[in-house]
Amino acid sequence: MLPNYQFFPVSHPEEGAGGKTGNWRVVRPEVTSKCIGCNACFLWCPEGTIMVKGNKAEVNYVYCKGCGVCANVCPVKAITMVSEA
Amino acid sequence: MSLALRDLRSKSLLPGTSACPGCPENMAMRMVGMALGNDVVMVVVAGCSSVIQGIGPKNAYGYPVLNIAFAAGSAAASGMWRALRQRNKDTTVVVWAGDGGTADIGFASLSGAAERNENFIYLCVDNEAYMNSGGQRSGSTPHGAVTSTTPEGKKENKKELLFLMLDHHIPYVATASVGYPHDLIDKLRRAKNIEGFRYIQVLTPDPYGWLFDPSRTAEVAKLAVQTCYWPLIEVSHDKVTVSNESLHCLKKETRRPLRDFTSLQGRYKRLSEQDFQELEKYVDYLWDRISKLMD
Amino acid sequence: MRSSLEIRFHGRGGQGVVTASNLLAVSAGLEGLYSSAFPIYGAERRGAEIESYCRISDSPIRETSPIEEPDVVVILDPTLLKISNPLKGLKKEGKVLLNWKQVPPNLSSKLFLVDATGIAIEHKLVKSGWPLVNVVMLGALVKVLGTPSLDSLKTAIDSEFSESVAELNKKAVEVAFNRVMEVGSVVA
Amino acid sequence: MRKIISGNEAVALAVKLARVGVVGIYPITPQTTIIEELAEMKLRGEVSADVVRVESEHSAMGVTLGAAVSGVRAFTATSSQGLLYMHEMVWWAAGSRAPLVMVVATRAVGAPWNIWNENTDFMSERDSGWIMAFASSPQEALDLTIQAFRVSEDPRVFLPMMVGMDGFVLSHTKTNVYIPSQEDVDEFLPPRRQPYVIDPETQESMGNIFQPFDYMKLRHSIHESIESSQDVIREIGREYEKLNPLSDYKTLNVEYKLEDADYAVVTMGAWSLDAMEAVDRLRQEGVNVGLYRVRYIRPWATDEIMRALGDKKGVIVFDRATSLGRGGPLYLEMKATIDSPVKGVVTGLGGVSIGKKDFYHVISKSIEEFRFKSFREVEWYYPGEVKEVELGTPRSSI
Repeated sequence: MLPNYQFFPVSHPEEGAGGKTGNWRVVRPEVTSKCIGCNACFLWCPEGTIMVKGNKAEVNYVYCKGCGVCANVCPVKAITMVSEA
Repeated sequence: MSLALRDLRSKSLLPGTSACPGCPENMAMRMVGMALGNDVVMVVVAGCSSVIQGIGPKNAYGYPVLNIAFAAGSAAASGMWRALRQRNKDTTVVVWAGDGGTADIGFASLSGAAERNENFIYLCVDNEAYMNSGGQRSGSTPHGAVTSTTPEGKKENKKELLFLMLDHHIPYVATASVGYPHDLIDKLRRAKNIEGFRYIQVLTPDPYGWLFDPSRTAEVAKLAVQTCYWPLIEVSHDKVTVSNESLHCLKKETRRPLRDFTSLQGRYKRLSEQDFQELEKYVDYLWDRISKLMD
Repeated sequence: MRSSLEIRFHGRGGQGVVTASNLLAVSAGLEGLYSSAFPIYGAERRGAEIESYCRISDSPIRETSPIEEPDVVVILDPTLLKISNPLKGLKKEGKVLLNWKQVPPNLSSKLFLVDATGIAIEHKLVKSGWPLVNVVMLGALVKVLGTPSLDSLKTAIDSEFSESVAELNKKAVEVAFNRVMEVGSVVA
Repeated sequence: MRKIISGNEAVALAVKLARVGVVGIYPITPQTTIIEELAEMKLRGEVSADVVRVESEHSAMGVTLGAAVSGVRAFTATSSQGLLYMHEMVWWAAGSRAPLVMVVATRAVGAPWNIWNENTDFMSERDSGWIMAFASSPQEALDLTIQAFRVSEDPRVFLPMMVGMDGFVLSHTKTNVYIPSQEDVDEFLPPRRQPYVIDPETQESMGNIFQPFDYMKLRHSIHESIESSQDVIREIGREYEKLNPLSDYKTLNVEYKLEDADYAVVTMGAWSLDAMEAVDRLRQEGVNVGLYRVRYIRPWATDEIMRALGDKKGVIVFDRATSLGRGGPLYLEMKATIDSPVKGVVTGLGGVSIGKKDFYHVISKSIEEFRFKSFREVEWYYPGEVKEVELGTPRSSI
């Protein structure tokens, strides 16, 4: 029974609150077969867009901003940054 | 101190945030989620994190957040945990603030809440300047760093929040770095089980303010620890512990050269030899005080 | 027609002038009367001149401003007569209750005297070297006013003080009630 | 139960009766005895509230807001510089749509230091999005504080509410106050309601960035809520009469001998009662004057005011507050509401005492001015000897 003029600036957890941030990317991380599934990329990814599934890292390109942290922290250099151009 | 992956699911941050690529604060936020689980509410003071959450009615943070004015974080959390306790909730209340909100404008309310030993975790994500408004100097900016308000390089030393908070006689004070997630996660988990005011300051190197390549965020965060610029230390009920990653800093001879840390960053581009020595003196002083704490 | 009383207290900071007017108001309230009490507000310090006010009425009190034309003036400290004019604005038929042993010169009014200081000392009502005359004066005042009753005053004292202090004060107000003397209109 | 208590004691009792959960307290004269009394009540075990002794007013509102959004009734009180220091959080509380209650014992604003009564501190928050009521007696301070929780927690409102009272004049005056029973207050105040709760169960967050359109929608919503609160306040006021049969809260504002009056006096707060004395006297002398007491600044009861004052030959508005350069805020509001001639009188600032004689003098003089259609829009009135002319702006002749 809330009157229709009521409006509260309440928000809820949802993916993409900052938009489809994959569009920000100019270089993309690509996981090669060297991946050992150690989870270093998962631990440090600032966006939560990289997950190890079945011993191999997978990137969520909808939101990955292409910062390259994953490639930098990978102990076996299994991630390469590839131009989106 | 190894953590299994199943322990590290994080619901604190959902992809598609408004953070800059390579954001260290997002790293820290995800680590908070890995450490504290789901029964958490947050107070976020003005700063990058006010923006990172994205645009309402969506929110990129997985925790319920009260966004609040710059200086009011500790006060709001003081009211919040009491309200939750009255409603018989065991929820962990976390204040999330930058170094400006901690060392400068929010310091009075932080100090007040600490003195009252309010029951919440205060997390300072320290990127050593007002990064959200374009990288202006804060009380937490180190000597020599160029910021948009100290184009000549800051002439004063970083405010020592670690020691200031220790002097509040609170049950838990710790420092951490996003370069060492396990260390941070362990500390957060220990803090969670302590009652009273808990203060954790996390170094979050900002690629855009410190001027380094964003892919190197974690690397710079590690170098800060390795060169002993940033200590990993914990004081829990007066018991002082220096993390393994920082033990080598206790002796001057075993420290990694500070240049390895500064040379990666554009903010030190104006660093004269004298400034550098000043910064080294600061590191010596820091570890002298920590050594004394351990006696 | 409303009937009402306006009483103005004069004393020094630290003498409990405000407590006196409050207690009088509470005593009147106990009898179903309307009353209000308030001091001249400020950052008064010990020894400084102080005024407080009490209005008592059989209908709701509307005035909130300080009393300029009192029916009764209560002076807790006779030395005030030398440094100011506590009688300013006193109504023509107004009464003065003074804490003193002797009749002061040049006091043109219907005057009542009570040696509250002596009574306070007799009853060991002394704090930091100062005799606590405020409550004692009220014993004399309710006699002068005719309302509220001495019993109501004692009940009010019970609500304000701890048991031991209340007992001393109740004895003292009874003594003051019996000892207060009308010395008649003294004309200069 | 009837007791002789001060305005501040009355407010503390209201907080107790409302079963408030968290109170953020910080001392400032003349509000301080409210929080001292609450701390005493806590010590005696009479209230279960968490009493948080914070380090500033900014934090007092921070604590209060934090508690309110996490699901309990919350209260704070302040005055003067304290309210100004809190200003940022006052706005934040309204934008957060947090139901909570604050009492402001009004006091002048520095510099220079002045601890005495003036309403400018309270009036300066009238754009902040709060519901704002102003008491004229310790009784009303108690009644309005209890009602404030109900108004603030009504889904048609969901806004913080501020109750003002004249510092010292009400806060420190002991007088007869009827105190409703705990049972009656419990029945009057329903369980806590609020628009959202910061709690892991709800997963709701408050206050991250919203787009310009949404931001404007929120401001509009607060505006509509304040407007709509008029009915809520009247409805709650009628219901409150069960708690205190002698009370009159059917309307937002209060009329006195206005119906047949040609001229009207407008006041707010404690001195309204002194002004009523003057009105009675003028009536006895055959002057056709009545009084209108503004109890609510927000909402602004436009319809009630137009009905009461719209046809008057002259309206004299007394302000114990200033909007410097424009006179008094109440005068400005009134002028924006009615077409009748309105004269503003600024007086009683910084503790200048104004009694029934002053009202009598200014009202009769002003009515003469209205009759000759030569009234000054804004007059600064000093009681006693001070000549206004001494403060007139010298006009340069060059």
